[in-house]
Amino acid sequence: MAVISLEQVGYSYSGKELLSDVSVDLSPGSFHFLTGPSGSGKTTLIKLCYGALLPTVGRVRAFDADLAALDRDQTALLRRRVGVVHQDCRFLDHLPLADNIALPLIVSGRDMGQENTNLTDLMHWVGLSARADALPPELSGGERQRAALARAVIMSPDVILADEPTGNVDWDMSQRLLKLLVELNRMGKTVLVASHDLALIRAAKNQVQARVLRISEKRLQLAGADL
Amino acid sequence: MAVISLEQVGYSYSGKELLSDVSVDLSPGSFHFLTGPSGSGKTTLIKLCYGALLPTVGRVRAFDADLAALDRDQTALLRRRVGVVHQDCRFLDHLPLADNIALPLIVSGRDMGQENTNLTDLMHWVGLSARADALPPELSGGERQRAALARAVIMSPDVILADEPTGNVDWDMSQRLLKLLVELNRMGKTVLVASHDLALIRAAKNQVQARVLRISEKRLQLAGADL
Amino acid sequence: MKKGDIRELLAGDVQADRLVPPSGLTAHLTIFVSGAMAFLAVFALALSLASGRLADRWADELARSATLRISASADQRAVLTEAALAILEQTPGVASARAMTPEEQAALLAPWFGASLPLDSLPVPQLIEVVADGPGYDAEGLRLRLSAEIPGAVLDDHTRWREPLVRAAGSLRTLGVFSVLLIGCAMAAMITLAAHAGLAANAQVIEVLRLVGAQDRYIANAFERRFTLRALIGAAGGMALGVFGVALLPSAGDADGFLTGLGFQGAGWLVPLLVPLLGAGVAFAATRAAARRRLERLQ
Amino acid sequence: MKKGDIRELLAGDVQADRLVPPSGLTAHLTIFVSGAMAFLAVFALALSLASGRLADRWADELARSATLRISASADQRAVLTEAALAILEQTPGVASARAMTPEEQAALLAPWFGASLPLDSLPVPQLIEVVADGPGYDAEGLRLRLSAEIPGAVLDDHTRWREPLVRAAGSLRTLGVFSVLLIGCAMAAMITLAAHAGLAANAQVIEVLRLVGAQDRYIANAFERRFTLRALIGAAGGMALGVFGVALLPSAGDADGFLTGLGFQGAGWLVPLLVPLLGAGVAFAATRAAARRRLERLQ
Ligand SMILES: Nc1ncnc2c1ncn2[C@@H]1O[C@H](COP(=O)(O)OP(=O)(O)OP(=O)(O)O)[C@@H](O)[C@H]1O
Ligand SMILES: Nc1ncnc2c1ncn2[C@@H]1O[C@H](COP(=O)(O)OP(=O)(O)OP(=O)(O)O)[C@@H](O)[C@H]1O
Ligand SMILES: [Mg+2]
Ligand SMILES: [Mg+2]
Repeated sequence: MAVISLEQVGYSYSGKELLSDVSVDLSPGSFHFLTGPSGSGKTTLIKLCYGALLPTVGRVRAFDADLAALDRDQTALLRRRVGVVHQDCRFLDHLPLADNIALPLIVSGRDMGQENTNLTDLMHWVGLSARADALPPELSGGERQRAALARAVIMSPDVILADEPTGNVDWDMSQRLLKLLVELNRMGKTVLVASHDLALIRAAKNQVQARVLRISEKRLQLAGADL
Repeated sequence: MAVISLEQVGYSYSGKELLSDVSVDLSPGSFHFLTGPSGSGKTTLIKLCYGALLPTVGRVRAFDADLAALDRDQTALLRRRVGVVHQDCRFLDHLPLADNIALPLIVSGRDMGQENTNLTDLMHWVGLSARADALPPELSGGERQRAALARAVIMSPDVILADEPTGNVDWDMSQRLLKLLVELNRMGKTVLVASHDLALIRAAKNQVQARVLRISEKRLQLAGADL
Repeated sequence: MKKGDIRELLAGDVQADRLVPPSGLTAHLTIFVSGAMAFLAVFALALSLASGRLADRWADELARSATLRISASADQRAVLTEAALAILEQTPGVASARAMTPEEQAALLAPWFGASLPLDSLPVPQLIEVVADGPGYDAEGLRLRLSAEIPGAVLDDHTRWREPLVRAAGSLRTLGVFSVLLIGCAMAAMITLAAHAGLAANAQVIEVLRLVGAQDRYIANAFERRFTLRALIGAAGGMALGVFGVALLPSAGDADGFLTGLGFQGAGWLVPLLVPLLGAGVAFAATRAAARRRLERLQ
Repeated sequence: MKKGDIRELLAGDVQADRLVPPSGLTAHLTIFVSGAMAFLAVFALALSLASGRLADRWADELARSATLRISASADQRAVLTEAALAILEQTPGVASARAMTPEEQAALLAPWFGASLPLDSLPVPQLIEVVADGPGYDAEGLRLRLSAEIPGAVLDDHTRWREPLVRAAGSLRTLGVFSVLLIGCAMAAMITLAAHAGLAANAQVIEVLRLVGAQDRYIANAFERRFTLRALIGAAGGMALGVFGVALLPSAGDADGFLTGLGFQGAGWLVPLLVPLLGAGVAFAATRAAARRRLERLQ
């Protein structure tokens, strides 16, 4: 059974068709890359996967539930099982970074005392230990992106959807972030990473068995051996 | 005479020193890359160059004027001669993309009729002709970045400071954007590009004589032959 | 508002409370708007209550007293007075009727003739004070009957000079009620708008919370608590200032009997307590509605 | 506000106008707040003007009339009356003094004795109506002089029963002025806060404009124009509604002479025009101050 599956999905923004007849299964423990030119619909596809957008055609299933059939509270609960790195990382600007990263724990009512070591380790891994008390507007572009990744994985979700998680960081850091994702994948998490960075994708293929999906002309294709 | 020059500049955010003893001259018509790990101060250095931040130590001169000595109106006028691509590209969310790109023309009171072909050409070059009427929140990450670059160069400024202008676009598009910058440099504009993308920098070195500056441990160094 | 809602609202949640930005201009706006409108509302209430009292008193004092004048020769006077009193006692709507003593009549006439007037030697008519009860009596019917049975009796119910005063008091009362309603509505509308503006300013907070898996109720509650509290604090402050201000107003003095002071009286001092409750209730409802509306825009 | 500012404000700039988001909640807030407060302000003004008129009239009618009563035998009466009139004419502060005709006196006494009173046959004192002018006369001094020269003369200046009415009218007037001030201040404060909230909501617009090289004046002007216009529109609408409402209020009728209607009178109808001007002025100043403050935070 696939964790997330798109069945003949189509999506149009106000009448303009962007995706058409997209079908893909993310099976448990799989690692996917999603690539395609700027504006081809990578972010849109990821939003379809966690119910931020509902398909105009076809059906999206997550954990065996039709996303279009979930009520609002069920959608909220679903999001606790799916960690998302948004391309335009947004934070609560009045809370320090550590609280922002722990946000999914807070809203799901988890006991912060127990999760504390987890949080510390994670912030150390993404290189933000020194910035724990900074407010989000005081962060550099790359720091924000790393914080977004940390927030996405803090709940140890079943699925991780990362939209351009390394667009603003240097090569060394991007390798470090990739390693985190690979590690999580080894622990059984399903991972989907949207990226236009072919070098990153090539590097990843050495570490993990990853499939590369490419959006081109509204369709989703499996990328060939060139990657 | 340098267009922009930093003389023994130091910068601290609320007491924490980030840059120290940085001296660099951007001579007219030169092309510089600025690189360094995430959080090293690239964005900060660029903000110092156009007066968004004033140095805590040392002096920044632009067009022979000490930035710290300019009054607010003079700073505003200076900004019309310096095109800046901000890392977190911000727009007026209620105006269509074309107006956002033309914004520097509007606020400087230029006649829009005359500049219209210029605008059309530029939007075509960055691949946004089809999105001219879209509002900024409806754009993809890469589209926003391209729009930011277009807005920075629409006034044909003497200096172009671009902070990670290609972080969210694919390789082909980044080559295209680079070509635009190289073209402008050939026309005599001074260009400084902050980027962590070493592949881009290597590609650029084939097209233009560029110096690569690297921030490491608060200092600015000229990068060696490895680039 | 169901009972569970209130409990939930009061229970609070320290964690959730931190998720809403602590302050900012729109927060001050909510507090200030609630405060200012509560302050005005207290004054309008005071005006309304005072004009109500005034109208009651004027209507009472003026409508209830009439004078019956019996002009007759000295020998007939006592008989006719008795007869008139008998008739008045039978008239429905007359609470009491009393012949004035010579001293009272002398006092009434003193401004005209001086205190030393030899009343006995004058053909002064006998005056009878008639006090009506609640609904009053039928003045025309009474006049007819009196003119038939008691020659020289004239009933003066002061209608002519009472009327404008009663009308004025009535319009004062209308004005008071009207201004309370007006200020109440303006208060509700402004608190609603301030709450909406506050939520609009926090659009990003709501979006982020929804994206990380917070449920609608959780998000809405955090804002409801915050905004209800702000409105309550603002309105309570404004109310307190208003009551203080009303207490400081010069009082026209009660003993004068004609105009009452503008303040509250007795249990009336408790009425302003309704103002912060109204403010908090409006803020709660407005925030809930606005939060739900905003949330529904997000998938 | 210098003259150049106003010209600049009115001149407008179609291009610059588009840079400020056309609407949104804070815009509605500004309009609504201005409107509601203008509406209340018009009522407060009406109340204030009416209570001012009322106080003037009461003070006038009551303070200016006094009665001099001369009790004397029929033969001395004419002489003493002449003497008293002569004294009164010399008294500073007395505008006029006039002996009442027998008919007038009979009318005054009619409620007591009926219309058919044979006044000539009675030892009715002569009454002299004394009308004071502006500052009034020295009642004590006058009394002393009269008692020395004219035996049996009693000056009744109605002080006792006039006082509570005058005090009440005074406190009504105080209340009116006070509520106008109160509502005016609340209006100014709320428009200020609404303008600040509106600018806070547009922080990103201001930042972007500054970054692309717009000068402070250009940015501030765009917002000033927009917010001043909003406040003007809102306040004008509220004012119009308020004037309409005041015109609809039941009038106590002027002929009664005792309480005046609540409406405006004559040129008074122009006073509400000040309200939108005040609102626009406050909005202009507040927006300018807030915009400058925000801009100064940006390098
Ligand atoms: N809300 C919206 N309304 C209308 N059009 C939209 C909206 N959001 C996105 N689009 C358009 O849909 C297209 C795909 O957007 P999307 O963000 O999915 O692209 P992407 O593949 O993620 O691009 P990038 O690599 O630049 O981030 C773009 O052309 C974008 O302008
Ligand atoms: N306003 C601020 N207050 C405090 N610290 C800040 C502020 N702005 C930036 N910093 C810190 O200064 C450091 C340098 O920031 P800067 O944005 O210049 O980095 P950068 O080199 O551009 O990084 P990146 O490649 O991630 O964009 C970062 O650690 C950042 O957190
Ligand atoms: Mg995208
Ligand atoms: Mg940066």
